[in-house]
Amino acid sequence: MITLSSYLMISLALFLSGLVVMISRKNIIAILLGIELILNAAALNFVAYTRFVNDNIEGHIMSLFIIVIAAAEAAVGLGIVIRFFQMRESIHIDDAAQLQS
Amino acid sequence: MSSPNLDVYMPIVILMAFGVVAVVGALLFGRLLRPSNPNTLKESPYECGEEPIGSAWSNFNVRFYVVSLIFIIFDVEGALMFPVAAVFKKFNEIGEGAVLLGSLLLFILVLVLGIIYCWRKGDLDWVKSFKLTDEQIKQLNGIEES
Amino acid sequence: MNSTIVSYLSQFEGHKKFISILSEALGFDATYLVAFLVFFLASFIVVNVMALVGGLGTYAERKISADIQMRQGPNRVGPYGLLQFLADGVKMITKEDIIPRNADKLLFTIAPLMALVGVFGSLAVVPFSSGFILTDLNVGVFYLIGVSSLVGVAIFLGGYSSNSKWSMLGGMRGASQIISYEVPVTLSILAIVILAGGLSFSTLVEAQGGMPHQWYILHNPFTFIGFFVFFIGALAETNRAPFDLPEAESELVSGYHTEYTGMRFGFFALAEYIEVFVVCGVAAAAFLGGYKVPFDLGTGDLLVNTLHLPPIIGRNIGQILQVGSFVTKTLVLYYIVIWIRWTFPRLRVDHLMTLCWKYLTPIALFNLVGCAVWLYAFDGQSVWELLSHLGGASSGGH
Amino acid sequence: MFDNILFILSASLTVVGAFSVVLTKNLMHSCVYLLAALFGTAGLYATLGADFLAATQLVVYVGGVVILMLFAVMLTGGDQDKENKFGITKVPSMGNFKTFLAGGVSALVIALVVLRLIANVAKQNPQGELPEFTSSVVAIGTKLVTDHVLAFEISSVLLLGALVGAAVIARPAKRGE
Repeated sequence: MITLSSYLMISLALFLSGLVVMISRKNIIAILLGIELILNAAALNFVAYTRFVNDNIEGHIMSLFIIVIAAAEAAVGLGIVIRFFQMRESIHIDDAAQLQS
Repeated sequence: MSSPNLDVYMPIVILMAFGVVAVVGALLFGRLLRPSNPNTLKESPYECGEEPIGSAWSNFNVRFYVVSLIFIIFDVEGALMFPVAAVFKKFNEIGEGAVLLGSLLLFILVLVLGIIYCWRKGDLDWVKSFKLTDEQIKQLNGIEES
Repeated sequence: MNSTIVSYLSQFEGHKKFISILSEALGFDATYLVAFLVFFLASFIVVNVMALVGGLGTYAERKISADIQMRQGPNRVGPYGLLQFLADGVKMITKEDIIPRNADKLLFTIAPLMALVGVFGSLAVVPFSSGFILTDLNVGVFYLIGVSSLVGVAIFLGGYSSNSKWSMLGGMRGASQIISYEVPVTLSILAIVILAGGLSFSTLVEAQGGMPHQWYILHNPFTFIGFFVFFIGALAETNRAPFDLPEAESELVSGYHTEYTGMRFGFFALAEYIEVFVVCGVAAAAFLGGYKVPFDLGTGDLLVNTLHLPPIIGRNIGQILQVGSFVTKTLVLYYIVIWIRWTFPRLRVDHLMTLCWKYLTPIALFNLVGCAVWLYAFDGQSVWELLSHLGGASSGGH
Repeated sequence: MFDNILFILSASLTVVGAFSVVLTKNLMHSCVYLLAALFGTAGLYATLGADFLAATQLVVYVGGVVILMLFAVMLTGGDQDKENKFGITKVPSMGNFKTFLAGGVSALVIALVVLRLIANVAKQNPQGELPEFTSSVVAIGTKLVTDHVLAFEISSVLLLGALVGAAVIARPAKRGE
């Protein structure tokens, strides 16, 4: 039986995986992967609530904009990573402690 | 909660399963037929007979990234424009086409601004062209003469 | 809302009778089981026909190239060398399976799988006829764009995992080329979607007619240019010459599949040939009228009325005509693709990017705006309809 | 019947992919597992009747974001020499026992809290009759140009900002700089 809670559990699993990835990794790109997982968990929740609780399409629109923002975030974030690598030859999160190069 | 409308995804799942079965099946079936006597030389990466130096997983030029960056922005804009494009005809039939055309054109205009910026700044050039100074041209000519 | 091959079959009496008989025999409602069986059978047929098309594609490629270069081509195995692809298959399956020493074993294994899964997934929405379409998704075109981008990831991973410099270069080039050319392709399809008013393939095709002047390619000047933009972009997306830089044998040995042997290489090649068929099919469906047959023969009404056939036979004959029409258009495009390969020299990589970003993408954007304005200004009428309004009966000459 | 199968397939793909992203030590592999998780999420959207979102997920993530990630790994992951000029390893660790402990503990705490909430949700909302699936494309398109037209236009400005910003940041340094 598929209910709302089953979708929420999957969303929770996605969120927790993203959280653990973000906390435990020291690689900036891996941290961005974790952010993608967390954003997906949020979008999945919106769609699940749209289906099971109130049947209007607003949740889909919210998820659509979450996807848009996730893509923009990934583009800018990876741009910063690449720039940082060009300057410091490192993608270690602890090296990114200074605001100036 | 049987919902027959989900059946439309059944062929997709079946076809993807066929893809997996084809690859796995052919590799397993082939294991019975094909020879297997690997040696060091055979397993080395092909480099025209030379001994490979270093790993191939090295740094690449950043222009690959810039291309994929522009692509993903266009991709997302396409994803936003598809539903609007799908309802354009319906809106036009009820006489509200002007509003939709205006918002669509505004959307595309902003998109075009981005690509014009990248064009002017040279991000769309695969090989960056640059102008030589007179001194450099002289140096180049000197090299050719000597 | 979504029509599938099952919903087409379920309008016949025999299908209902079969379900009821099976339900009685098995003791439960067999609708699901029959739907699954029909889908399984249809998918099986499609996959096998596509594998045949892929195999015959290699044969056609060699034969046409031989024809263009005034050679014989394969002519030893079977009549006219027709069974050459079977010989190739047997050869590939008995070849030794070599994985390079420093390769990434996991990714090396799943890269061909990903390519084949992506291509097979895109087969589900190809509209062979109004009845024989495996599933007519509401988001058909968009789904096809998405699922076929798996091939780009597969090519990149194939290049990366081999840990060979040639493969790596080929993979990087392939991925950046595929994603670049996806932009003009998507924009060209978007223009058609604006005119047709829907994303499913049946909407796209039903908005056109059987005769050439009812096709979207001749609908207005923008779609005429849009077809060529789409076709060039599709050539590049499937890594066909003159855009076969990822596997340019004169500079990159064999590109992203340099280290692949035997069946693993075979799957990459099969995926490429099937993808060519799929993009040709999409071009035929979106621009060339798809499965539409002239004089509305496809619905079977004309046959039923003139020859007094029973409607069920007339409709099925119509379906066969529709499949014939679609396959003919697709194969003509397939021939043109091969013809182009053996006619044009390969592009240089910077020319490739210039062509995509500085020519095709602006043209496609212009087409998109043009189609939107055309739909608004002329209520979606084609050039011919406008001319017939203007010139009355004299438009027949155009 | 089939919706259960589709749900189980996509859910297992999603969960296995997400957990593999956590467990693997190889950055390239974790990108591929992320691809699996996102693919499964697309399947979950399909089971929820959000066909357009499922296709968008495929187009944007599978074709876009994952390729971008793979490219970024290739642009930064050179292991020709393991150490850079500052004496630190170029390819940093994918976490050690200490960081995984911290992550695991915080995940456990959050999981307990959220499970408590989900239990409430399951109690309070008894499953009613679900609405039929309808095509979401037309509805989304209509909403995008009527109620949410501002968000639609602003998102294009956001994407313009992202394009210009990322291009400026990532542009290769000029010669002599």
